[in-house]
Amino acid sequence: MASVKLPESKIQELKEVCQKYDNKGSELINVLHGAQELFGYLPAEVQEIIADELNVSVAHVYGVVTFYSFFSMLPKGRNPISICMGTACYVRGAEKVLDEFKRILNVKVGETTGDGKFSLSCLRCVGACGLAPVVTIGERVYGRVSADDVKKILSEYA
Amino acid sequence: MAKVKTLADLRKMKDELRSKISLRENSDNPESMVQIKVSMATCGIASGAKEVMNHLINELDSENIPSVVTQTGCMGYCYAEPTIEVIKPGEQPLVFGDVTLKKASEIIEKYIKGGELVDGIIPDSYETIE
Amino acid sequence: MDIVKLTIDDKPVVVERGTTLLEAAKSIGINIPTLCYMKLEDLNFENKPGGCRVCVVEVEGRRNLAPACKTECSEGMVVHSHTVRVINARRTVMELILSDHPAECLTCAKSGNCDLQSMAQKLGIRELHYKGEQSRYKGDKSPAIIREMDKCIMCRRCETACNDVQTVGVLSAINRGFESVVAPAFEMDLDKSSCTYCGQCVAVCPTAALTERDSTWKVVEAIVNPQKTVIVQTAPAVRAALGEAFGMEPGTLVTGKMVAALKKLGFDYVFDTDFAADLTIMEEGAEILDRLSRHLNGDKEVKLPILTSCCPGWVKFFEHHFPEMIDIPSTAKSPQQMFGAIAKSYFAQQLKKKREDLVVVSVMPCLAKKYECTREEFQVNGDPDVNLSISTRELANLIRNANLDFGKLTDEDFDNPLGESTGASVIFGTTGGVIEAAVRSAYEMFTEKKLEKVDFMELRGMDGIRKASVDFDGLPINIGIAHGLGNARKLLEDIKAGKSEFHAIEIMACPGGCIGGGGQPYHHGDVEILKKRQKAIYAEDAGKPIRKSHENPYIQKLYKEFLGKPLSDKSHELLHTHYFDRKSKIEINQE
Amino acid sequence: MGKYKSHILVCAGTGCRASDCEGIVSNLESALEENNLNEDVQVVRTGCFGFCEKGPVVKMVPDNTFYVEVTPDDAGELVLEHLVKGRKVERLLYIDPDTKERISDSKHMGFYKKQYRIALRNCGFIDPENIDEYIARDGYAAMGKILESMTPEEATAIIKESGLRGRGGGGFPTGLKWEFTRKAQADKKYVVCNADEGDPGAFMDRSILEGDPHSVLEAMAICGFCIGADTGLIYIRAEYPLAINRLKTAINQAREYGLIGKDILGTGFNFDVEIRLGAGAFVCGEETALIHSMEGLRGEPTVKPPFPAEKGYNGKPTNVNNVETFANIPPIILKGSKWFSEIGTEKSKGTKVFALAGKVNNVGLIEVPMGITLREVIFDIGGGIKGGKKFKAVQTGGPSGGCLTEKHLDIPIDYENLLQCGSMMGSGGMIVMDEDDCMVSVAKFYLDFTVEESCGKCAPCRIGNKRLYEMLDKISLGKSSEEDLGMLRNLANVIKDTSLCGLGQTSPNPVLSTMDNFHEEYLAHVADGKCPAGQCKALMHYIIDSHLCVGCTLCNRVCPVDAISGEKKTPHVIDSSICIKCGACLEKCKFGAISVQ
Repeated sequence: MASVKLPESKIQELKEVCQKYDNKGSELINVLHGAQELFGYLPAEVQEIIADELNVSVAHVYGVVTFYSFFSMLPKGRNPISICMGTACYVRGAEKVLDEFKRILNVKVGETTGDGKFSLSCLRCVGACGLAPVVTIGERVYGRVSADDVKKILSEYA
Repeated sequence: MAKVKTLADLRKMKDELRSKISLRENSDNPESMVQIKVSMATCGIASGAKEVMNHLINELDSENIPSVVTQTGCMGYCYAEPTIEVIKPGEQPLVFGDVTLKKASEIIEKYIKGGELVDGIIPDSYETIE
Repeated sequence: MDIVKLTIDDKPVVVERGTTLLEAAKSIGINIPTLCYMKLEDLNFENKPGGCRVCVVEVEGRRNLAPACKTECSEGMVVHSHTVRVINARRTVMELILSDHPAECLTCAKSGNCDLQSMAQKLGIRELHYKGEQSRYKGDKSPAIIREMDKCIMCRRCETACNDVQTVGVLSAINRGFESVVAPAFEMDLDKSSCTYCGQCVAVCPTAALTERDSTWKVVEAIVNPQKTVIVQTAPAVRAALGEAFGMEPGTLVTGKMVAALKKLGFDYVFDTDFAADLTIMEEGAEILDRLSRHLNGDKEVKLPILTSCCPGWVKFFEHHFPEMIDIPSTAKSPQQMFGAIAKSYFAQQLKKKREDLVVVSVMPCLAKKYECTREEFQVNGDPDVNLSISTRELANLIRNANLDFGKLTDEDFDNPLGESTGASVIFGTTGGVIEAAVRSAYEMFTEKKLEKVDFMELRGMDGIRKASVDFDGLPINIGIAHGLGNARKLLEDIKAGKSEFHAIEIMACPGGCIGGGGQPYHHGDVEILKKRQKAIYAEDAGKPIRKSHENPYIQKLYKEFLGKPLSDKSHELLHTHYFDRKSKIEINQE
Repeated sequence: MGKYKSHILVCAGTGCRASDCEGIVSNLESALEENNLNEDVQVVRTGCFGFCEKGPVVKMVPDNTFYVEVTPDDAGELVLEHLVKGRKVERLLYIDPDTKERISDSKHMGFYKKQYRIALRNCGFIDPENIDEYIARDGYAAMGKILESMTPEEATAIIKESGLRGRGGGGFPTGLKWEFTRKAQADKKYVVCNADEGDPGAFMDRSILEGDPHSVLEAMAICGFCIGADTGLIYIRAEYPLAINRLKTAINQAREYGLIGKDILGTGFNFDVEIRLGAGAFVCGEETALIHSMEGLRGEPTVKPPFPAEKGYNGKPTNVNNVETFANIPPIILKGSKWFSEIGTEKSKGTKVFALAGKVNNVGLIEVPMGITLREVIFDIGGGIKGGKKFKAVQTGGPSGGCLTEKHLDIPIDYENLLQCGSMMGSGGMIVMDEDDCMVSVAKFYLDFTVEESCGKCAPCRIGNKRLYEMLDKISLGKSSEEDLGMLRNLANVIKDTSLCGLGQTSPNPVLSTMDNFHEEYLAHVADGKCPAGQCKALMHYIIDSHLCVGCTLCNRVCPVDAISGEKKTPHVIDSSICIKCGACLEKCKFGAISVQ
């Protein structure tokens, strides 16, 4: 059923992540964090290996992955864009900013652009409420963003 | 790093470390302690203000006198550098000129601890730089 | 005993500490409605997530309503089970659940058997005040089980069955909130998963979210096709449960009426899977004796214990989960497949027909049998040995469709030669039955003495794992029995760890064995129904003139005329099979 | 090495980091070096000062000058002017919005005047990555005190007597919780710190963990001693990388000092702390869900009882407190329960940290004594409403809380009062809204959040909140009737009454409180088809005043959907059936001819 072929060295690393947590099923969430760090996302094959290593069912792993919004089964874009949708950002116009990103990139929330350059996601409060509305792209934080700024921000990644 | 083995160790450690941040704690309510401002513009530094400041801080610390020593800009008494301004809690500020290390010790010993006036006060009306 | 006193609806009640409000109320005749809750005493099945909130009651001093199924009684509690507040809450919650459920009752497979429907009826829901978006999920049609998750109400019973009871682990709740539903990993189709098709999820599903793949119309089409000779075989457990579908008391044996109905439905030959069960005993018994004697002669290669192989759910389970042990189970096919193989060879010869002209239909208490007959190794040039397998429930529907008054049918007998069976084969329908039948024959074959007492009470019962030692004329034979795949897993782990002391183990995927199969009339959480079916099975056995498989005259005739002897080449060709490693493999990119 | 004569405290909280406080630090350090001051002046990265609105914040010690909105480019000037020449850099001082005066000392700023810092005592004061600074501030002294001279019973009694209540939302008495867990019999017990702060717009816990991680570790150890646990687990959001790193640093330092680990301070008491990452599920703030999440399961809550105090993590007795609750523990132990219980109101003792946000001038993190009024918080500390607009409502308690109005402004803030007003303390989010905010939309915003964060386990929360959201949406689209309002209320009440966990039991609060406090506004939506705040697009109509329109065609050209027509130099008209109410025409019209109705 595999559609993604994983490189063997990465699999070894993944197994080491599992071993770091004693291959305990109760450490699933920590392991998934480690795996996502390793692969950038959690493709089905990765989940199968984890299930096997931790001796839990794949369905269980998938159930956990789909429960938590931090975990993703889609590869992120090279420049992951996150728009804070915390209350402070919301009341200061985050939705308009989001709409503008959606319009320009022509993707929905949770999707990645066709060229793999950008992915768009929302998150709840990064805690920089003084700078609301806040957008992060990779490690960079943009504060007090307005819809008009979006084009300019994206052009930095041309 | 050594382990902290007992509560007594911890207390001792705290006392030693206290001075590292006492500056910050004291700065929160300087009115209750001795405040000294050292004029530290170019002329002051050239005439040894930096050493005087170090000396004041160390002396006051070893005497356990709660104090805040800050630097300030040129007070305008370039002829009498290094100059320092001393404010004891609830008292009027006094400015001392030509403060050497020896003078500094004397100010601490006599004025700050003993309340006696010491030579070298610059009596003119002046404005400190806020 | 630690007791607590409380009042429910002004009635005082004294219960043991730890009793839930639901149980306490029941003990004084107050039946608080429940929906997601299900408990099967003795079968290790308990589902009470406290999720549906239909069983809420008012507890004085509590800010909000309490779920009766999850709330333990405490001293001095004052409980009201049907105040206006409670009734309004129940009805509103019910309306909410219905607002996210397709209103297709008229055409729904579960209509009349649906817990959701009857609860709506009970609470008197006549209007939905809260309408809105309904959750939609992709459909999934496996050879045995249909998942129509739009109808899922998140009671989580299937999850409990699949994970806690069966330890198959195919299902899990996925997603979150309104999007949440129960599904296999990656929402893959069941036929891509390690599902065993045991059907226990279907057996407990309150709605039609999980149902069997219905083949009734294909059966009708075969019957009306003049080119085809349609043969039907009926599994032992069907006769002990079919009557329930027609309002009869659970445990009513309806063998004769069932045969009469099948004949009226137009099947050309009505045979009995029990015949094939006797055949299974001949082959499996011989295999047991073969391995046993080699073991006694010091053969280190021989694998013991031998495991029964007549349950297709169990077979698929070990293929997925214990592929390193696929050489331990008996190679004997299941009775359904033995029957198909014989029908399309021996019986076809007798009829002087080509196997392609025969349609073999099986009526099974089971959903895994639907899958089993699609397995490639059970086909000859694309023609399956068993063409169609329908469940007990589907047969009941066929009978209803044909407008037959089942209760009033006059009993009829199975046709011959494949309709004759012994008591030993009947008990295949319950946990412990296969091994008891095997012991009855193996004892006589091994000791060459006549077995006087054929009832092995020590092998019977409902305990999940049972152990017994049977004296084979001075040689103690250690027998293990497990029903429910979770229990099977425990015995397998022991074997894997080299800790097993058994010579032979019987395993049935379904709790209770075939009487509790995924294709049986719904038990709606009443475990007593299974016990009554079991009783009926043993009663049928006791009433049979012949109770040992090897004494079945038609079996003897079959060997004489066709097969030769057990484990002969012909037997191997027709009656034995092999297993596959189905553990999922991940492709690795070699660098 | 000589002693530092000055300290420069640079806020290194997440907010200020986002504005490049690291650049400020490195520029400061190089400027100091250039001026040969690097041995005299210490640059300290501290936790959050709270005044995020004006971040990044830099504070000069000992003269306590408070610089706001500092950029890395300002570093050279700060060093040269402030330190070398001793002159304050006026342009970086905070300007009092009322008096327009520049204020140099934070003590005199309205934002800080009414604050009282217990939980935040070290935030913005010490370097959170340096255990020595924490120890210098009496760090681990509270733990030392109880380990040396108290029994678990005595120490628990102090917490009980202090009147401290859970700061995570529910307000359950902390000492009582500890006592329950202490009395539970088991071979193993756990202390869990709930740092899964998920309220949108709340960042109290994050600031404490970033600014003063040791106080939480110390408090957990104290709790461990009191309840008989040797293991502490911190469940923290993965979205807080800085807090996680500072915690890890703190744990390592405390271990190296032997302040956590085996045989702490030679007393034979063992206690160690591990970090568990959350993964983005608001419901995991609920303690049973949190525990399941730590066990590697879906974060679905289970019915209580049994409480975690009896059966928690791995089935063992577990005491769960949130970050802020823990941060209060060491001062209570050191200063005594009486000191603490004298702060606050009769039933709510001590202080509360709030994340003040929304339409106020001073967005930030504040700590105020219980009993302070909302008016003081919003107008004195918050500096009033942004842009001189009119105050309309304040939302407390996040998705579990409600919207309070003008009439609640003078009620002293405590657990009971907020509950009585239809809101709740919650974890401390406080969002201020002005006349432009539509209360139906606000309720919808919170329900949207709840719908997304509901775990899906119980029907009323899974389906009911979805229906609540849909009904609110219908109202905002003008497709509802007054009759629907009654049904909305019934549904909200049933969800509260029947949901399995705290999330569902409180999720209707934003609806109920806005319905109670802004009934007229709801009526305007359903009866008159109007949104008084002008937020609900569907209820707005763009109209061109034919007397004012000169037919310049500008509006026609900007309209993205060609809804505007008209000949040149003749008045134009908007076809409202096509108009998508984007507002582009309104912005472009130079003649004020376009208006919204």
